[in-house]
Amino acid sequence: MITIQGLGKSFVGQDGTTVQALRGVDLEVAANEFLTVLGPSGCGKTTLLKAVAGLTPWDTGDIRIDGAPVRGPGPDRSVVFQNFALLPWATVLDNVAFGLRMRGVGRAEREERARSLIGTVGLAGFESKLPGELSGGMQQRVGIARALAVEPQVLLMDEPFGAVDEQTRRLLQEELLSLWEEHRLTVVFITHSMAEAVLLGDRVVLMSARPGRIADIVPVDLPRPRSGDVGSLERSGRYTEITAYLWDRLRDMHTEHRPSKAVR
Amino acid sequence: MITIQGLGKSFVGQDGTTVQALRGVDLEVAANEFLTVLGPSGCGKTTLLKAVAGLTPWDTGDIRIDGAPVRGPGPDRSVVFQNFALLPWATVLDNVAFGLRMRGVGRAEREERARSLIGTVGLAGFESKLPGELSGGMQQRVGIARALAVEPQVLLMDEPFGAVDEQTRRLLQEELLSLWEEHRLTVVFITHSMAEAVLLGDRVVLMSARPGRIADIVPVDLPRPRSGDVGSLERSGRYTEITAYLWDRLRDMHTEHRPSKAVR
Amino acid sequence: GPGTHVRADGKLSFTVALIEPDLTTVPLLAAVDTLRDQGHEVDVVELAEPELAVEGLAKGDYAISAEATGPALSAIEQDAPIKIIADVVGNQWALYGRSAVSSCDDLNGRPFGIFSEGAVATAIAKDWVAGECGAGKRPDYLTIGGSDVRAQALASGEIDATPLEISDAVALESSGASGLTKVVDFAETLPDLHPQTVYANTAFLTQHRGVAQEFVTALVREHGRINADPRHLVALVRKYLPEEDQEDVATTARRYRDAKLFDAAALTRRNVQGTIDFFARAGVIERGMTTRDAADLSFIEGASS
Amino acid sequence: MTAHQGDVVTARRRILDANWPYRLLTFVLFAAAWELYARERGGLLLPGFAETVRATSWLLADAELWRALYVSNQALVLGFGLALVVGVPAGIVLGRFRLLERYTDVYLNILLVTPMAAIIPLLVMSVGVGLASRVLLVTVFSVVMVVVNCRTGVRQVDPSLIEMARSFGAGEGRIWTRILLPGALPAIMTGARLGIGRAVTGMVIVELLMVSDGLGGLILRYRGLLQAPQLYGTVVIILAEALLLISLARWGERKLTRWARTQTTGGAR
Amino acid sequence: MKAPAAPISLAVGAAAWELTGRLADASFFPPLSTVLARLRELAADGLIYASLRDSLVNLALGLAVSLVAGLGIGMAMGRSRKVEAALGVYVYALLTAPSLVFAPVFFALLGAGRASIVAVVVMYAMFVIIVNTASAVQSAPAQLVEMARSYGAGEGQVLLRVVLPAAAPLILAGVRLGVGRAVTGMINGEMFIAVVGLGHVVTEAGGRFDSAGVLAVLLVVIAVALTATALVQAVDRRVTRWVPKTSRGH
Ligand SMILES: Nc1ncnc2c1ncn2[C@@H]1O[C@H](COP(=O)(O)OP(=O)(O)OP(=O)(O)O)[C@@H](O)[C@H]1O
Ligand SMILES: Nc1ncnc2c1ncn2[C@@H]1O[C@H](COP(=O)(O)OP(=O)(O)OP(=O)(O)O)[C@@H](O)[C@H]1O
Ligand SMILES: [Mg+2]
Ligand SMILES: [Mg+2]
Repeated sequence: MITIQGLGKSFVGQDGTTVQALRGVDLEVAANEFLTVLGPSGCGKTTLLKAVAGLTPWDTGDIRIDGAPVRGPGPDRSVVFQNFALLPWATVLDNVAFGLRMRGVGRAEREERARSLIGTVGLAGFESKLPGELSGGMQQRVGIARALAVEPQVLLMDEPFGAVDEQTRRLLQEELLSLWEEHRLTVVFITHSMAEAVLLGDRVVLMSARPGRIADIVPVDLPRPRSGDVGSLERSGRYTEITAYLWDRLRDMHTEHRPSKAVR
Repeated sequence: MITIQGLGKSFVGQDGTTVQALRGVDLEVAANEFLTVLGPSGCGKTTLLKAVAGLTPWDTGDIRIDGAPVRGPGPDRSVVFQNFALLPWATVLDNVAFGLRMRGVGRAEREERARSLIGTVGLAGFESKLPGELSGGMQQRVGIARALAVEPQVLLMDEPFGAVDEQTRRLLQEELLSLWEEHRLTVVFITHSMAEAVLLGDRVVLMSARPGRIADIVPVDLPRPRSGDVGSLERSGRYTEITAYLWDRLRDMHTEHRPSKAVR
Repeated sequence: GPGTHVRADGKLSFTVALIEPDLTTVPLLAAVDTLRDQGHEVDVVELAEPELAVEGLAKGDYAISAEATGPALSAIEQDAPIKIIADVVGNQWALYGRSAVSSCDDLNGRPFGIFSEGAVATAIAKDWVAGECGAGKRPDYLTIGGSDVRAQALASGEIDATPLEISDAVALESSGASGLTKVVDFAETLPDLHPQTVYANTAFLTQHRGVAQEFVTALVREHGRINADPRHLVALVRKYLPEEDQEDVATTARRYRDAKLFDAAALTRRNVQGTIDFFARAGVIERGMTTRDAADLSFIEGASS
Repeated sequence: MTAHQGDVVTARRRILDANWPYRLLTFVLFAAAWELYARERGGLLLPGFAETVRATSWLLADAELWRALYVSNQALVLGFGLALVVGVPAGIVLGRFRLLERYTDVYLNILLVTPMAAIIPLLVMSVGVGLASRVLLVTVFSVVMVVVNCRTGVRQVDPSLIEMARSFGAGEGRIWTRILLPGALPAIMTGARLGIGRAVTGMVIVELLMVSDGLGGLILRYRGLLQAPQLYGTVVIILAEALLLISLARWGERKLTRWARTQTTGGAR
Repeated sequence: MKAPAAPISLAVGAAAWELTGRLADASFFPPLSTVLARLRELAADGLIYASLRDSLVNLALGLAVSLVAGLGIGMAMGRSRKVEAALGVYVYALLTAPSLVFAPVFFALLGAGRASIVAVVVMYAMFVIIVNTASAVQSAPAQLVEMARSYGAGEGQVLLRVVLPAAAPLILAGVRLGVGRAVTGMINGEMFIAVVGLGHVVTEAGGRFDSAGVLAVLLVVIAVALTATALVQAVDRRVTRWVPKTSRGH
């Protein structure tokens, strides 16, 4: 279980101005929960995720995992980065095995585990390709396989499908859901897409900007498992209701940024 | 009216292999039509658009606008580029005025027109900012204003909202629709998003890959004007029907690229 | 010094530093070979600048060197353990000009090629201008490195006059440049000036007097042979500088002999002092240095006795 | 922790975060090592640090130094100006036309590796000993850096900007002035910065080897007179000039290419 | 396959040289055929081979020192702001300094032997390698470093597994420049301190107004430099195969 209390963090920019990226964030993520996070650009989603990953220090507050305070990266968590963060010079196999190598797993064992995960994400046969030779969706799956290879309890995903076209994205969502259902991980999943947040999450955290804080937490009471046919779920009444509610909330939050009405 | 007949084009890659980007494409776009184009990555959408813009030569076939063959860029067409293509060293004002400057419009006049269009896309007050100081959505609006400033009859848009988050994208869609309704342009609009293709277009052109050709053309008989409330339109039954049909068509086209079923 | 040591067989091992060997240096190489024939191990290094040789001498890395006298005097003035022991070649400088030039006044406001401040050719030329030119008349100095490059510049008409060494003058004549005259021969106007000398590390001189004496004696003997028959110089050049143009060498050798420039023993108390005074006048060193500070002429005496 | 202690801690932190303490530290170490070595083992050509500092300040008060600076910098300014005038268009042409670039690449490489000092005699023989050959040598030394960087800069210009300009009817001339030149400006400025360094080298070397005037002439003179402190005083002044020019170029670069910083995050730190 | 550009343009250049050389008929610009004839003569004397061997040893030693020191210092400067602050000014000063003026210092410190010439080679080659390595290391993608840290990588592992491979293309570009500069340094060291090796041959030829001789040796030097650069380029191609075509600029 992840417990975040009173988390605050500000950045001092190049020009000397201070940006309050997070203020007073309180959040609990239950074990095996699938939590999705939604919010306007620049509201602090990535900052929050990196704090939990132990990759960035924060100013105030406290993050604990199963009661133990977070002081840095740990073997219990792994991150899927928004921009893939694949090593462009390493093959798919070496990229997937990277985390294991850093943890000192021997060559034979790490290659075996990496191969099996490459199969799991449907990339068998691509082991010796370089990232530059893969399409965006395939690259993303390499990133996911790398994160899963170290068998984390907590999977932290930062807009993992942001760069993928809509058709491929749908396939990946279904795959992720079945992986999660099988392994019962705890997942924190950041997204820009409302539909995605609702389709995947047990709860949707809505964040608002400047300073970044939690505006709302919306439970999603759609039936599980959802991996079978996401398309038909999307046409259900309850889905439409939740989406409409979220849309209104977001539209309110957005109003101030809206262009002048001169257009119409 | 744009008439495309038997258009074919192939690229010779660095490694000497030939990629057939387009083959035998026939298409008519009526005056004042809003045509959207949907298709998997790499199917030749951009190639098609650039051919119409007169920016890329083709191998076979013929493109005419109101009967006159296309030989190069012309003042009747303007392009909104997928990646914005803003001059990073020029201010918003200079960027919007760029097309007018290239056409020899005097300083006073082009600045006046640029200012008025900056107002139209809701960027008043940002005239002297540099592109790097704007968010993605704002940059895209600069690109749109630049394309509109030269008062084209044909607006060619290449995934103009691809890089923008979903909330902002919705606002931009509504603006584009009202601009189009007001000025009665001919629009060719490429997108990855099925929802967007249906919400905006009079017809949706479905392309398939390798070689790129037109797989289907789907008329969208949703009521106009749609600029008022895109959100409620999305909940209509007809919308859901069309989307479901497109989804099935695309899923069929995608099946061969699908990862192995080992996942489940 | 650190560069010199006595081998087990009692013979010496040391280094001689030379600067870009040319015609004037081959007698030194012949003298070195004489020492080698006696069983000494002599290294010859070629350096790019006389200052480097002087530095090496002062540190004791090199035992003997030979080139421009100026840097040696500067070093001696700064208490470097160096003494002049013999002559390399007499004052071979002459001022050459276009045929219209016959006196200093003809050069008023005309381009006059010199080397950098502190170089002996510059000092000689300026000394001459100060003494010969009428009041208020002055050539327009143009600094150009290297006697050879100045010769080229003179031939191509970029300068009207410049001091040249004999070998460059010969090369210039043989290359067919016409309309040039020798304006003044500095060997005649400054007979006491010895711009190129042999100098040595004083520790070497005191600890290995015999070897140093052998060297000077051999050098004097080589010079004597050249004066007896210039073809000896031609033979030496063929041996040590095989790439040189043989025809020019023969002409140059004759000129050197005719001007009696090769005489390692030509140094005397008087002309060493004259050389010192010249450099003091030119501002290269302060006044007040004497022959005793700068030179050890006992080797020359030893060679002629 | 008291407020006072806090002040001390932040003060210490600020000192550790600043750059100057490290600069000062190496400078002191460098000067001390120099002085000690010169005292222990110095020769005629290796002055002590203190002596050199004294000689430098003496030189700065000497009219002759300023005359030499003036003479040398004539060649520098003209030669480097010529390098820009020739190098920037050449770089743009090479960046724009791949075919031309492929055929000239080997010559740029040759220009980059040729030991220029060896061809100075040939240069002087063909152009003479006047200002012209000094200017030409400065140009030859620096132009490669300008061409190579300008070429790289043009290649890095986003091709979609060229396409965009064409879509608005821009011809080749407008593409050069409105797209390629401004787009390549940051790289051109980097090339100019490296070029200035090479130009200073060329300026001094031609004077050292051939036209013994200006700063090179001073070096030759002090070397000939074995006045090591003045010799290295002159070298210090030349280095200072090079650093000054480079920081000037850097300043200009920052002014002219302010926009470039809105595009990147500026690397790892 | 594209037409091999370098040989074609070299042939064109050679023809142009021959032609202008014959037309100009100036002693300072002999036609290529004369230069090649001179080169054959020098080679027949055995002068070129002996000198070349000498020079190449100087070059190899100097390059080895430059590579080890340049990569080490460059990496330290790239990873640590403190090291960069401490050394930056000196590195930039020496990068732009006319290295020849330090010839007397090397001579005073190291004498006229091989060490001095190797030092000049290092002086010419090392700083450009340092500067490129430092900026290459600095521009290694922060996100990859962060990714490695998220898997528990320490500073050493980050350097070895992420920073170095990422910086390799730019580092190699610096090495390429450095190799070219090293050849220049080799010749200059041999011309302006101890007159040995190829520098000796050039100096002698220059003193004799033997333009053909100077150019003949220069041809050899350029050939050495181009070969060395081509070697680095070959390594570069192997090491940076992963760099996507688009960013290599074709
Ligand atoms: N390294 C940094 N230096 C300065 N400011 C930063 C830094 N990283 C983030 N910020 C600022 O902190 C705020 C939150 O950034 P963060 O990346 O967490 O946003 P986000 O919600 O992930 O946005 P997006 O949806 O665009 O990814 C932003 O205003 C951003 O400008
Ligand atoms: N300049 C080029 N050189 C070689 N091949 C090219 C070039 N431009 C495009 N192609 C190829 O032509 C095909 C069609 O490309 P195009 O850019 O038109 O696709 P697209 O439908 O716009 O894709 P996306 O949705 O990813 O933008 C692709 O297979 C691509 O690899
Ligand atoms: Mg983010
Ligand atoms: Mg496209």
